[in-house]
Amino acid sequence: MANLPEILLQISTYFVSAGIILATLRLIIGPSMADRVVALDTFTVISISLITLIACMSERVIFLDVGMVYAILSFIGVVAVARYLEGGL
Amino acid sequence: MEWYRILGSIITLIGSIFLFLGALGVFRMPDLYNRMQAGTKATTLGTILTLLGIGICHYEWIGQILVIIMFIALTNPISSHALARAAHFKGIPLTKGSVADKLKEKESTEVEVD
Amino acid sequence: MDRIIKVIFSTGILTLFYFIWTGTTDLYNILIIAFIALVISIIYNRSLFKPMLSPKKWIYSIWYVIFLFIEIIKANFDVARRVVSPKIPINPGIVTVKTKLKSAMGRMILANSITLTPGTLTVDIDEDILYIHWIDVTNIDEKTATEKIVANFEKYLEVIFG
Amino acid sequence: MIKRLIPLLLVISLFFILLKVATNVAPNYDLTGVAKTYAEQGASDLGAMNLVTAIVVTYRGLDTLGEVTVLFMAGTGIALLLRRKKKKNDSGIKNRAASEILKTGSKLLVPIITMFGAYIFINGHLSPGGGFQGGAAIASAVMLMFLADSSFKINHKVFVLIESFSGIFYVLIGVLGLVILGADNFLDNRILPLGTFGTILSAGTIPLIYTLVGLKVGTELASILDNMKGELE
Repeated sequence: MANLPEILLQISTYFVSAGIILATLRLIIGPSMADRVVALDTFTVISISLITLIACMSERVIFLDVGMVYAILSFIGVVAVARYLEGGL
Repeated sequence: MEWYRILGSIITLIGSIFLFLGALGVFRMPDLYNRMQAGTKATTLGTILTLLGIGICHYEWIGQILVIIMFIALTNPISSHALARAAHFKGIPLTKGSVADKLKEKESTEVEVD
Repeated sequence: MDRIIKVIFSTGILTLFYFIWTGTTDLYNILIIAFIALVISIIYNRSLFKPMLSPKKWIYSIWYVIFLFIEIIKANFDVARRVVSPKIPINPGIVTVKTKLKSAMGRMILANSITLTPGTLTVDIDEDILYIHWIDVTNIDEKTATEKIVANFEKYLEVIFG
Repeated sequence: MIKRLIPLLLVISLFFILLKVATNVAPNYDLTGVAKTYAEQGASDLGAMNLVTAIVVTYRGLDTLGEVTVLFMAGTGIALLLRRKKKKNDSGIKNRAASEILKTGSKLLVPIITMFGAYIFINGHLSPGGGFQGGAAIASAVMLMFLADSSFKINHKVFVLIESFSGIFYVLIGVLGLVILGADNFLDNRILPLGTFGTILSAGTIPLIYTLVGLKVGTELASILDNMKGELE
Protein backbone atom coordinates (compact mmCIF):
# COMPACT_ATOMS: atom_id res chain seq x y z
CA MET A 1 0.00 0.00 0.00
CA ALA A 2 2.89 2.30 0.57
CA ASN A 3 3.51 2.96 -3.10
CA LEU A 4 -0.14 3.32 -4.10
CA PRO A 5 0.37 6.91 -5.33
CA GLU A 6 3.18 5.77 -7.61
CA ILE A 7 1.01 3.04 -9.10
CA LEU A 8 -1.87 5.45 -9.67
CA LEU A 9 0.44 7.97 -11.34
CA GLN A 10 1.80 5.19 -13.52
CA ILE A 11 -1.73 4.28 -14.63
CA SER A 12 -2.43 7.95 -15.38
CA THR A 13 0.66 8.01 -17.58
CA TYR A 14 -0.75 5.10 -19.58
CA PHE A 15 -4.08 6.89 -20.05
CA VAL A 16 -2.36 10.09 -21.13
CA SER A 17 -0.13 8.19 -23.56
CA ALA A 18 -3.16 6.44 -25.06
CA GLY A 19 -4.80 9.84 -25.50
CA ILE A 20 -1.72 11.13 -27.30
CA ILE A 21 -1.81 8.16 -29.65
CA LEU A 22 -5.49 8.71 -30.47
CA ALA A 23 -4.80 12.37 -31.18
CA THR A 24 -1.90 11.36 -33.44
CA LEU A 25 -4.17 9.00 -35.38
CA ARG A 26 -6.61 11.86 -35.98
CA LEU A 27 -3.62 13.99 -36.98
CA ILE A 28 -2.81 11.47 -39.69
CA ILE A 29 -6.28 10.66 -41.03
CA GLY A 30 -7.91 14.07 -40.52
CA PRO A 31 -9.37 14.91 -43.93
CA SER A 32 -8.80 18.66 -43.89
CA MET A 33 -6.05 20.91 -42.63
CA ALA A 34 -8.25 22.28 -39.84
CA ASP A 35 -8.95 18.77 -38.57
CA ARG A 36 -5.24 18.17 -38.29
CA VAL A 37 -4.77 21.39 -36.36
CA VAL A 38 -7.52 20.41 -33.93
CA ALA A 39 -5.74 17.10 -33.41
CA LEU A 40 -2.44 18.92 -32.93
CA ASP A 41 -4.02 21.24 -30.38
CA THR A 42 -5.35 18.28 -28.41
CA PHE A 43 -1.98 16.58 -28.73
CA THR A 44 -0.06 19.53 -27.28
CA VAL A 45 -2.49 20.12 -24.43
CA ILE A 46 -2.29 16.48 -23.45
CA SER A 47 1.49 16.63 -23.71
CA ILE A 48 1.57 19.37 -21.08
CA SER A 49 -0.03 16.93 -18.66
CA LEU A 50 2.50 14.29 -19.65
CA ILE A 51 5.36 16.72 -19.02
CA THR A 52 3.94 17.51 -15.59
CA LEU A 53 3.51 13.82 -14.80
CA ILE A 54 7.13 13.23 -15.75
CA ALA A 55 8.13 16.17 -13.56
CA CYS A 56 6.27 14.56 -10.68
CA MET A 57 7.73 11.11 -11.21
CA SER A 58 11.32 12.26 -11.65
CA GLU A 59 10.94 14.86 -8.87
CA ARG A 60 12.38 17.69 -10.94
CA VAL A 61 10.65 21.03 -10.72
CA ILE A 62 12.35 22.39 -13.83
CA PHE A 63 9.99 20.45 -16.09
CA LEU A 64 7.20 22.77 -14.98
CA ASP A 65 8.99 25.65 -16.69
CA VAL A 66 9.16 23.52 -19.80
CA GLY A 67 5.43 22.84 -19.51
CA MET A 68 4.62 26.55 -19.28
CA VAL A 69 6.75 27.39 -22.32
CA TYR A 70 5.08 24.54 -24.18
CA ALA A 71 1.65 25.91 -23.26
CA ILE A 72 2.59 29.35 -24.59
CA LEU A 73 4.02 27.97 -27.81
CA SER A 74 1.08 25.66 -28.46
CA PHE A 75 -1.40 28.50 -27.98
CA ILE A 76 0.47 30.85 -30.29
CA GLY A 77 1.04 28.08 -32.82
CA VAL A 78 -2.64 27.18 -33.06
CA VAL A 79 -3.71 30.82 -33.27
CA ALA A 80 -1.12 31.42 -36.00
CA VAL A 81 -2.40 28.50 -38.07
CA ALA A 82 -5.98 29.62 -37.56
CA ARG A 83 -5.22 33.17 -38.68
CA TYR A 84 -3.31 31.81 -41.65
CA LEU A 85 -6.25 29.59 -42.64
CA GLU A 86 -8.73 32.46 -42.62
CA GLY A 87 -6.30 34.71 -44.46
CA GLY A 88 -5.79 37.19 -41.68
CA LEU A 89 -2.02 37.38 -41.61
CA MET B 1 0.39 7.19 5.59
CA GLU B 2 0.69 10.19 3.33
CA TRP B 3 -2.99 10.68 2.69
CA TYR B 4 -2.51 13.83 0.61
CA ARG B 5 -0.38 11.93 -1.89
CA ILE B 6 -3.11 9.35 -2.36
CA LEU B 7 -5.73 12.08 -2.78
CA GLY B 8 -3.54 13.88 -5.31
CA SER B 9 -2.83 10.79 -7.34
CA ILE B 10 -6.52 9.86 -7.45
CA ILE B 11 -7.35 13.34 -8.77
CA THR B 12 -4.58 12.96 -11.33
CA LEU B 13 -5.99 9.62 -12.42
CA ILE B 14 -9.46 11.11 -12.92
CA GLY B 15 -7.92 13.96 -14.92
CA SER B 16 -6.01 11.58 -17.13
CA ILE B 17 -9.18 9.60 -17.84
CA PHE B 18 -10.83 12.83 -19.00
CA LEU B 19 -7.82 13.58 -21.20
CA PHE B 20 -8.17 10.13 -22.74
CA LEU B 21 -11.90 10.67 -23.32
CA GLY B 22 -11.17 14.02 -24.95
CA ALA B 23 -8.74 12.41 -27.34
CA LEU B 24 -11.27 9.65 -28.00
CA GLY B 25 -13.83 12.34 -28.83
CA VAL B 26 -11.42 14.01 -31.22
CA PHE B 27 -10.92 10.64 -32.84
CA ARG B 28 -14.57 9.54 -33.05
CA MET B 29 -16.72 12.63 -33.65
CA PRO B 30 -18.07 13.09 -37.17
CA ASP B 31 -17.11 16.67 -38.03
CA LEU B 32 -14.65 19.35 -37.05
CA TYR B 33 -16.89 21.38 -34.76
CA ASN B 34 -18.05 18.40 -32.76
CA ARG B 35 -14.45 17.23 -32.45
CA MET B 36 -13.52 20.62 -31.17
CA GLN B 37 -16.29 20.47 -28.58
CA ALA B 38 -14.97 17.20 -27.21
CA GLY B 39 -11.36 18.26 -27.52
CA THR B 40 -11.64 21.61 -25.77
CA LYS B 41 -13.87 20.72 -22.85
CA ALA B 42 -12.37 17.40 -21.94
CA THR B 43 -8.75 18.44 -22.32
CA THR B 44 -9.28 21.61 -20.29
CA LEU B 45 -10.82 19.83 -17.32
CA GLY B 46 -8.41 16.91 -17.74
CA THR B 47 -5.38 19.20 -17.65
CA ILE B 48 -6.77 21.15 -14.68
CA LEU B 49 -7.38 17.98 -12.67
CA THR B 50 -4.11 16.32 -13.64
CA LEU B 51 -2.06 19.35 -12.71
CA LEU B 52 -4.06 19.95 -9.54
CA GLY B 53 -3.48 16.39 -8.43
CA ILE B 54 0.25 16.73 -8.95
CA GLY B 55 0.10 20.06 -7.12
CA ILE B 56 -1.44 18.27 -4.15
CA CYS B 57 1.18 15.50 -4.28
CA HIS B 58 4.02 18.04 -4.39
CA TYR B 59 2.49 20.86 -2.44
CA GLU B 60 5.69 22.96 -2.76
CA TRP B 61 5.00 23.29 -6.50
CA ILE B 62 1.44 24.57 -6.12
CA GLY B 63 2.26 28.16 -7.20
CA GLN B 64 3.66 27.16 -10.55
CA ILE B 65 0.90 24.61 -11.08
CA LEU B 66 -1.75 27.27 -10.43
CA VAL B 67 -0.20 29.63 -12.96
CA ILE B 68 -0.13 26.91 -15.62
CA ILE B 69 -3.77 26.00 -14.83
CA MET B 70 -4.82 29.65 -15.16
CA PHE B 71 -2.99 29.97 -18.45
CA ILE B 72 -4.49 26.79 -19.90
CA ALA B 73 -8.01 27.66 -18.75
CA LEU B 74 -7.70 31.06 -20.42
CA THR B 75 -5.94 30.12 -23.67
CA ASN B 76 -7.57 26.81 -24.57
CA PRO B 77 -11.04 28.24 -25.33
CA ILE B 78 -9.54 31.21 -27.15
CA SER B 79 -7.44 29.08 -29.47
CA SER B 80 -10.30 26.71 -30.28
CA HIS B 81 -12.60 29.68 -30.92
CA ALA B 82 -10.04 31.15 -33.33
CA LEU B 83 -9.71 27.81 -35.08
CA ALA B 84 -13.47 27.22 -35.35
CA ARG B 85 -13.96 30.71 -36.76
CA ALA B 86 -11.23 30.19 -39.35
CA ALA B 87 -12.56 26.77 -40.32
CA HIS B 88 -16.09 28.08 -40.79
CA PHE B 89 -14.85 30.99 -42.85
CA LYS B 90 -12.85 28.56 -44.95
CA GLY B 91 -16.07 26.70 -45.70
CA ILE B 92 -15.60 23.45 -43.85
CA PRO B 93 -19.14 22.07 -43.66
CA LEU B 94 -21.09 20.89 -40.66
CA THR B 95 -21.88 17.22 -40.50
CA LYS B 96 -24.96 15.78 -42.20
CA GLY B 97 -28.07 16.20 -40.12
CA SER B 98 -27.07 19.54 -38.68
CA VAL B 99 -30.09 21.59 -37.76
CA ALA B 100 -29.15 25.17 -38.49
CA ASP B 101 -26.25 27.31 -39.63
CA LYS B 102 -26.99 30.93 -38.91
CA LEU B 103 -23.38 32.00 -39.29
CA LYS B 104 -23.39 31.44 -43.02
CA GLU B 105 -25.80 34.30 -43.62
CA LYS B 106 -23.59 36.64 -41.68
CA GLU B 107 -20.38 35.62 -43.42
CA SER B 108 -21.86 36.04 -46.90
CA THR B 109 -22.62 39.65 -46.11
CA GLU B 110 -19.43 40.29 -44.19
CA VAL B 111 -17.50 43.33 -45.37
CA GLU B 112 -13.84 42.43 -45.33
CA VAL B 113 -11.74 45.00 -43.62
CA ASP B 114 -8.03 45.51 -43.64
CA MET C 1 -4.35 60.13 -13.96
CA ASP C 2 -6.44 57.29 -15.22
CA ARG C 3 -3.42 55.98 -17.06
CA ILE C 4 -1.19 56.14 -13.98
CA ILE C 5 -3.65 54.09 -11.94
CA LYS C 6 -3.83 51.56 -14.76
CA VAL C 7 -0.01 51.27 -14.96
CA ILE C 8 0.33 50.83 -11.21
CA PHE C 9 -2.38 48.21 -11.12
CA SER C 10 -0.88 46.35 -14.06
CA THR C 11 2.54 46.40 -12.37
CA GLY C 12 1.00 44.97 -9.23
CA ILE C 13 -0.73 42.16 -11.11
CA LEU C 14 2.42 41.20 -13.01
CA THR C 15 4.51 41.22 -9.82
CA LEU C 16 1.90 39.08 -8.10
CA PHE C 17 1.98 36.68 -11.02
CA TYR C 18 5.76 36.38 -10.69
CA PHE C 19 5.48 35.95 -6.95
CA ILE C 20 3.00 33.10 -7.32
CA TRP C 21 5.18 31.48 -9.95
CA THR C 22 8.45 31.52 -8.00
CA GLY C 23 7.22 31.77 -4.42
CA THR C 24 10.33 33.81 -3.64
CA THR C 25 10.79 35.72 -0.39
CA ASP C 26 13.92 37.56 -1.48
CA LEU C 27 13.35 41.31 -1.33
CA TYR C 28 15.86 42.17 -4.08
CA ASN C 29 14.19 39.68 -6.38
CA ILE C 30 10.78 41.27 -5.89
CA LEU C 31 12.16 44.79 -6.36
CA ILE C 32 13.91 43.88 -9.60
CA ILE C 33 10.79 42.18 -10.89
CA ALA C 34 8.58 45.09 -9.86
CA PHE C 35 10.84 47.36 -11.87
CA ILE C 36 10.61 45.10 -14.93
CA ALA C 37 6.83 44.85 -14.51
CA LEU C 38 6.68 48.65 -14.41
CA VAL C 39 8.66 48.89 -17.65
CA ILE C 40 6.39 46.32 -19.34
CA SER C 41 3.26 48.12 -18.15
CA ILE C 42 4.52 51.45 -19.43
CA ILE C 43 5.58 50.08 -22.81
CA TYR C 44 2.47 48.00 -23.35
CA ASN C 45 -0.24 50.61 -23.07
CA ARG C 46 -3.18 48.47 -24.17
CA SER C 47 -3.21 46.37 -21.04
CA LEU C 48 -6.67 45.52 -19.79
CA PHE C 49 -5.90 45.13 -16.12
CA LYS C 50 -8.28 47.42 -14.34
CA PRO C 51 -8.66 47.95 -10.63
CA MET C 52 -11.68 46.18 -9.22
CA LEU C 53 -12.41 47.83 -5.94
CA SER C 54 -15.92 47.03 -4.80
CA PRO C 55 -16.03 43.93 -2.57
CA LYS C 56 -19.33 42.88 -4.15
CA LYS C 57 -17.49 42.25 -7.42
CA TRP C 58 -14.90 40.13 -5.67
CA ILE C 59 -17.53 37.98 -4.01
CA TYR C 60 -19.34 37.55 -7.30
CA SER C 61 -16.06 36.63 -9.02
CA ILE C 62 -15.41 33.86 -6.52
CA TRP C 63 -18.97 32.57 -6.88
CA TYR C 64 -18.58 32.73 -10.63
CA VAL C 65 -15.42 30.61 -10.58
CA ILE C 66 -17.11 27.96 -8.44
CA PHE C 67 -20.22 28.00 -10.64
CA LEU C 68 -18.08 27.72 -13.76
CA PHE C 69 -16.12 24.80 -12.35
CA ILE C 70 -19.33 22.89 -11.61
CA GLU C 71 -20.56 23.64 -15.12
CA ILE C 72 -17.26 22.40 -16.60
CA ILE C 73 -17.56 19.12 -14.70
CA LYS C 74 -21.13 18.73 -15.97
CA ALA C 75 -19.88 19.47 -19.48
CA ASN C 76 -17.30 16.75 -19.22
CA PHE C 77 -19.74 14.07 -18.12
CA ASP C 78 -21.92 15.17 -21.01
CA VAL C 79 -19.03 14.84 -23.46
CA ALA C 80 -17.98 11.51 -21.96
CA ARG C 81 -21.50 10.16 -22.35
CA ARG C 82 -21.64 11.17 -25.99
CA VAL C 83 -18.17 9.91 -26.81
CA VAL C 84 -18.49 6.51 -25.23
CA SER C 85 -21.94 5.58 -26.53
CA PRO C 86 -21.59 3.48 -29.70
CA LYS C 87 -23.97 5.55 -31.85
CA ILE C 88 -22.86 9.09 -31.11
CA PRO C 89 -26.04 10.99 -30.12
CA ILE C 90 -25.71 14.48 -31.56
CA ASN C 91 -28.02 17.00 -33.15
CA PRO C 92 -25.70 19.88 -33.97
CA GLY C 93 -26.19 23.29 -35.46
CA ILE C 94 -25.07 26.90 -35.22
CA VAL C 95 -27.45 29.28 -33.44
CA THR C 96 -27.27 32.95 -32.46
CA VAL C 97 -27.61 34.42 -29.01
CA LYS C 98 -27.61 38.01 -27.81
CA THR C 99 -25.59 39.30 -24.88
CA LYS C 100 -26.24 42.35 -22.75
CA LEU C 101 -22.61 42.78 -21.73
CA LYS C 102 -20.83 45.91 -22.89
CA SER C 103 -17.19 45.54 -21.83
CA ALA C 104 -14.73 43.66 -24.04
CA MET C 105 -13.33 41.73 -21.12
CA GLY C 106 -16.78 40.60 -20.03
CA ARG C 107 -17.60 39.38 -23.51
CA MET C 108 -14.36 37.44 -23.72
CA ILE C 109 -14.98 35.73 -20.39
CA LEU C 110 -18.56 34.98 -21.49
CA ALA C 111 -17.39 33.45 -24.77
CA ASN C 112 -14.76 31.36 -22.99
CA SER C 113 -17.29 30.18 -20.43
CA ILE C 114 -19.70 29.19 -23.19
CA THR C 115 -16.93 27.22 -24.88
CA LEU C 116 -16.17 25.35 -21.68
CA THR C 117 -19.73 24.45 -20.70
CA PRO C 118 -22.02 21.63 -21.85
CA GLY C 119 -22.43 21.22 -25.56
CA THR C 120 -21.69 24.73 -26.73
CA LEU C 121 -18.77 26.32 -28.59
CA THR C 122 -18.41 29.98 -29.54
CA VAL C 123 -17.65 30.14 -33.25
CA ASP C 124 -17.90 33.85 -33.96
CA ILE C 125 -18.79 37.12 -32.32
CA ASP C 126 -20.21 40.26 -33.85
CA GLU C 127 -20.79 43.12 -31.43
CA ASP C 128 -23.50 41.73 -29.16
CA ILE C 129 -24.42 38.63 -31.18
CA LEU C 130 -22.60 35.40 -30.50
CA TYR C 131 -22.67 32.53 -33.00
CA ILE C 132 -22.66 29.29 -31.10
CA HIS C 133 -22.19 25.74 -32.26
CA TRP C 134 -24.62 23.71 -30.17
CA ILE C 135 -24.14 19.98 -30.05
CA ASP C 136 -27.77 19.25 -29.17
CA VAL C 137 -30.01 21.94 -30.63
CA THR C 138 -33.40 22.00 -28.98
CA ASN C 139 -34.64 25.30 -30.35
CA ILE C 140 -33.16 27.55 -33.01
CA ASP C 141 -35.06 30.61 -31.82
CA GLU C 142 -32.72 33.35 -30.62
CA LYS C 143 -34.63 34.21 -27.45
CA THR C 144 -34.92 30.65 -26.21
CA ALA C 145 -31.28 29.92 -27.00
CA THR C 146 -30.20 33.04 -25.13
CA GLU C 147 -32.28 31.98 -22.16
CA LYS C 148 -30.73 28.52 -22.18
CA ILE C 149 -27.08 29.32 -22.90
CA VAL C 150 -26.02 32.73 -21.65
CA ALA C 151 -28.54 33.82 -19.03
CA ASN C 152 -26.86 31.86 -16.23
CA PHE C 153 -23.49 33.46 -16.83
CA GLU C 154 -24.76 36.95 -17.44
CA LYS C 155 -26.27 37.10 -13.97
CA TYR C 156 -22.76 37.07 -12.53
CA LEU C 157 -20.83 38.80 -15.31
CA GLU C 158 -23.15 41.82 -15.38
CA VAL C 159 -22.22 42.54 -11.79
CA ILE C 160 -18.50 41.81 -12.19
CA PHE C 161 -17.92 43.81 -15.36
CA GLY C 162 -20.90 46.10 -15.13
CA MET D 1 -0.70 1.89 -49.57
CA ILE D 2 2.82 3.01 -48.74
CA LYS D 3 1.47 6.44 -47.99
CA ARG D 4 -0.67 4.89 -45.26
CA LEU D 5 2.05 2.56 -44.04
CA ILE D 6 4.62 5.18 -43.13
CA PRO D 7 2.35 7.13 -40.74
CA LEU D 8 1.31 3.83 -39.19
CA LEU D 9 4.95 2.97 -38.56
CA LEU D 10 5.42 6.42 -37.08
CA VAL D 11 2.53 5.88 -34.70
CA ILE D 12 3.89 2.51 -33.65
CA SER D 13 7.33 3.95 -32.98
CA LEU D 14 5.72 6.82 -31.07
CA PHE D 15 3.91 4.23 -28.99
CA PHE D 16 7.17 2.54 -28.07
CA ILE D 17 8.84 5.85 -27.22
CA LEU D 18 5.93 6.78 -24.98
CA LEU D 19 6.01 3.34 -23.39
CA LYS D 20 9.68 3.83 -22.57
CA VAL D 21 8.96 7.24 -21.11
CA ALA D 22 6.05 5.91 -19.11
CA THR D 23 7.85 2.88 -17.70
CA ASN D 24 11.24 4.17 -16.68
CA VAL D 25 11.89 7.77 -15.89
CA ALA D 26 15.27 7.86 -14.18
CA PRO D 27 17.88 10.61 -14.26
CA ASN D 28 21.37 9.86 -15.56
CA TYR D 29 23.97 10.26 -12.86
CA ASP D 30 27.26 9.33 -14.53
CA LEU D 31 29.50 12.05 -15.92
CA THR D 32 32.83 11.81 -17.70
CA GLY D 33 35.64 14.02 -18.96
CA VAL D 34 35.22 17.75 -19.21
CA ALA D 35 31.61 17.52 -18.03
CA LYS D 36 32.88 16.16 -14.73
CA THR D 37 35.26 19.11 -14.27
CA TYR D 38 32.53 21.61 -15.08
CA ALA D 39 30.08 19.88 -12.78
CA GLU D 40 32.50 19.69 -9.89
CA GLN D 41 34.06 23.12 -10.09
CA GLY D 42 31.45 25.24 -11.85
CA ALA D 43 29.22 25.93 -8.89
CA SER D 44 31.99 26.96 -6.51
CA ASP D 45 33.94 28.86 -9.18
CA LEU D 46 31.14 30.90 -10.68
CA GLY D 47 28.34 30.80 -8.13
CA ALA D 48 25.64 29.90 -10.62
CA MET D 49 23.01 27.38 -9.66
CA ASN D 50 22.23 26.46 -13.26
CA LEU D 51 25.46 25.01 -14.54
CA VAL D 52 24.48 25.14 -18.20
CA THR D 53 24.18 28.89 -17.92
CA ALA D 54 27.58 29.13 -16.27
CA ILE D 55 29.13 27.16 -19.10
CA VAL D 56 27.31 29.09 -21.83
CA VAL D 57 28.10 32.54 -20.48
CA THR D 58 31.56 32.15 -18.94
CA TYR D 59 33.49 29.07 -19.99
CA ARG D 60 32.04 29.36 -23.47
CA GLY D 61 31.15 33.05 -23.36
CA LEU D 62 32.92 33.88 -26.59
CA ASP D 63 30.79 31.31 -28.43
CA THR D 64 27.64 32.93 -27.10
CA LEU D 65 28.83 36.29 -28.40
CA GLY D 66 29.35 34.58 -31.75
CA GLU D 67 25.87 33.09 -31.66
CA VAL D 68 24.27 36.43 -30.96
CA THR D 69 26.22 37.85 -33.87
CA VAL D 70 25.06 35.02 -36.13
CA LEU D 71 21.47 35.75 -35.18
CA PHE D 72 22.03 39.42 -35.91
CA MET D 73 23.46 38.53 -39.32
CA ALA D 74 20.50 36.26 -40.01
CA GLY D 75 18.12 39.05 -39.10
CA THR D 76 19.95 41.51 -41.31
CA GLY D 77 20.01 39.01 -44.16
CA ILE D 78 16.28 38.40 -43.90
CA ALA D 79 15.62 42.12 -43.84
CA LEU D 80 17.85 42.54 -46.91
CA LEU D 81 16.15 39.74 -48.84
CA LEU D 82 12.58 40.55 -47.92
CA ARG D 83 12.66 44.34 -47.94
CA ARG D 84 11.62 44.76 -51.49
CA LYS D 85 9.39 47.39 -52.86
CA LYS D 86 5.96 47.00 -51.32
CA LYS D 87 3.80 45.39 -53.94
CA LYS D 88 0.46 46.98 -54.59
CA ASN D 89 -2.28 44.87 -53.16
CA ASP D 90 -4.25 44.48 -56.38
CA SER D 91 -5.28 40.85 -56.10
CA GLY D 92 -8.45 41.86 -54.29
CA ILE D 93 -7.60 39.73 -51.26
CA LYS D 94 -7.90 41.65 -48.06
CA ASN D 95 -7.00 40.65 -44.58
CA ARG D 96 -9.76 39.36 -42.40
CA ALA D 97 -9.77 41.09 -39.03
CA ALA D 98 -9.25 38.98 -35.94
CA SER D 99 -12.25 38.32 -33.77
CA GLU D 100 -12.98 40.48 -30.78
CA ILE D 101 -12.30 37.63 -28.39
CA LEU D 102 -8.80 37.06 -29.73
CA LYS D 103 -8.05 40.78 -29.54
CA THR D 104 -9.20 41.02 -25.93
CA GLY D 105 -7.41 37.81 -25.03
CA SER D 106 -4.17 38.98 -26.55
CA LYS D 107 -4.35 42.25 -24.63
CA LEU D 108 -4.58 40.19 -21.49
CA LEU D 109 -1.95 37.63 -22.40
CA VAL D 110 0.80 39.73 -23.97
CA PRO D 111 1.98 41.31 -20.68
CA ILE D 112 1.91 37.91 -18.97
CA ILE D 113 3.95 36.22 -21.70
CA THR D 114 6.42 39.13 -21.73
CA MET D 115 6.72 38.81 -17.97
CA PHE D 116 7.40 35.12 -18.33
CA GLY D 117 10.12 35.86 -20.88
CA ALA D 118 11.65 38.32 -18.41
CA TYR D 119 11.47 35.65 -15.71
CA ILE D 120 13.30 33.21 -17.97
CA PHE D 121 16.26 35.47 -18.57
CA ILE D 122 16.42 37.07 -15.14
CA ASN D 123 16.53 33.65 -13.49
CA GLY D 124 18.86 32.21 -16.12
CA HIS D 125 21.47 31.35 -13.50
CA LEU D 126 18.96 29.66 -11.16
CA SER D 127 16.53 27.78 -13.38
CA PRO D 128 16.55 26.37 -16.89
CA GLY D 129 16.53 28.94 -19.60
CA GLY D 130 18.49 32.06 -20.25
CA GLY D 131 18.87 34.85 -22.71
CA PHE D 132 18.00 33.02 -25.89
CA GLN D 133 14.95 31.30 -24.49
CA GLY D 134 13.68 34.45 -22.79
CA GLY D 135 14.21 36.41 -25.97
CA ALA D 136 12.21 33.84 -27.89
CA ALA D 137 9.36 34.09 -25.37
CA ILE D 138 9.32 37.88 -25.73
CA ALA D 139 9.31 37.54 -29.52
CA SER D 140 6.34 35.18 -29.24
CA ALA D 141 4.49 37.88 -27.30
CA VAL D 142 5.20 40.25 -30.18
CA MET D 143 3.94 37.60 -32.57
CA LEU D 144 0.69 37.36 -30.62
CA MET D 145 0.28 41.10 -31.12
CA PHE D 146 0.76 40.62 -34.86
CA LEU D 147 -1.80 37.83 -34.90
CA ALA D 148 -4.43 39.76 -33.00
CA ASP D 149 -4.10 43.02 -34.87
CA SER D 150 -3.19 42.87 -38.55
CA SER D 151 -2.40 46.58 -38.68
CA PHE D 152 0.06 46.41 -35.79
CA LYS D 153 3.53 47.83 -36.54
CA ILE D 154 6.60 47.70 -34.37
CA ASN D 155 8.60 50.80 -33.67
CA HIS D 156 11.78 50.17 -35.62
CA LYS D 157 13.85 53.00 -34.17
CA VAL D 158 13.36 51.84 -30.59
CA PHE D 159 14.05 48.24 -31.53
CA VAL D 160 17.29 49.06 -33.33
CA LEU D 161 18.34 51.21 -30.38
CA ILE D 162 17.72 48.46 -27.83
CA GLU D 163 19.44 45.88 -29.99
CA SER D 164 22.58 47.93 -30.60
CA PHE D 165 22.94 49.06 -27.01
CA SER D 166 22.54 45.58 -25.58
CA GLY D 167 25.18 44.30 -28.00
CA ILE D 168 27.60 47.08 -27.10
CA PHE D 169 27.12 46.56 -23.37
CA TYR D 170 27.65 42.84 -23.75
CA VAL D 171 31.07 43.41 -25.35
CA LEU D 172 31.87 46.12 -22.78
CA ILE D 173 31.24 43.71 -19.91
CA GLY D 174 33.54 41.24 -21.63
CA VAL D 175 36.28 43.84 -22.00
CA LEU D 176 35.84 44.91 -18.37
CA GLY D 177 36.90 41.39 -17.43
CA LEU D 178 40.13 41.92 -19.37
CA VAL D 179 40.75 45.28 -17.71
CA ILE D 180 39.97 44.33 -14.11
CA LEU D 181 41.11 40.73 -13.84
CA GLY D 182 43.93 40.71 -16.41
CA ALA D 183 44.53 38.84 -19.64
CA ASP D 184 42.55 35.76 -20.72
CA ASN D 185 39.65 36.78 -18.58
CA PHE D 186 37.34 37.93 -21.37
CA LEU D 187 33.74 37.71 -20.20
CA ASP D 188 34.72 36.57 -16.71
CA ASN D 189 31.70 36.87 -14.45
CA ARG D 190 33.71 37.61 -11.31
CA ILE D 191 34.06 41.35 -11.90
CA LEU D 192 30.96 41.65 -9.73
CA PRO D 193 30.73 39.90 -6.35
CA LEU D 194 29.40 36.37 -6.58
CA GLY D 195 26.80 36.92 -3.86
CA THR D 196 24.86 34.27 -1.99
CA PHE D 197 24.51 31.03 -3.88
CA GLY D 198 20.96 30.54 -5.11
CA THR D 199 19.66 34.11 -4.85
CA ILE D 200 18.90 36.42 -7.73
CA LEU D 201 21.87 38.72 -7.14
CA SER D 202 24.48 36.00 -7.46
CA ALA D 203 26.83 34.57 -10.05
CA GLY D 204 28.48 37.92 -10.82
CA THR D 205 27.59 39.29 -14.22
CA ILE D 206 25.62 36.31 -15.48
CA PRO D 207 22.15 37.82 -14.84
CA LEU D 208 23.28 41.09 -16.39
CA ILE D 209 24.66 39.42 -19.50
CA TYR D 210 21.56 37.29 -19.85
CA THR D 211 19.31 40.32 -19.63
CA LEU D 212 21.28 41.91 -22.44
CA VAL D 213 21.25 38.73 -24.53
CA GLY D 214 17.52 38.37 -23.89
CA LEU D 215 16.77 41.91 -25.04
CA LYS D 216 18.96 41.49 -28.09
CA VAL D 217 17.50 38.15 -29.13
CA GLY D 218 13.95 39.33 -28.45
CA THR D 219 14.28 42.45 -30.56
CA GLU D 220 16.10 40.60 -33.34
CA LEU D 221 13.46 37.86 -33.59
CA ALA D 222 10.67 40.46 -33.46
CA SER D 223 12.31 42.34 -36.35
CA ILE D 224 12.54 39.10 -38.34
CA LEU D 225 8.82 38.50 -37.72
CA ASP D 226 8.05 42.03 -38.81
CA ASN D 227 10.01 41.59 -42.02
CA MET D 228 8.26 38.34 -42.82
CA LYS D 229 4.89 39.91 -42.19
CA GLY D 230 5.82 42.79 -44.48
CA GLU D 231 6.52 40.24 -47.17
CA LEU D 232 3.15 38.53 -46.71
CA GLU D 233 1.16 41.69 -47.23
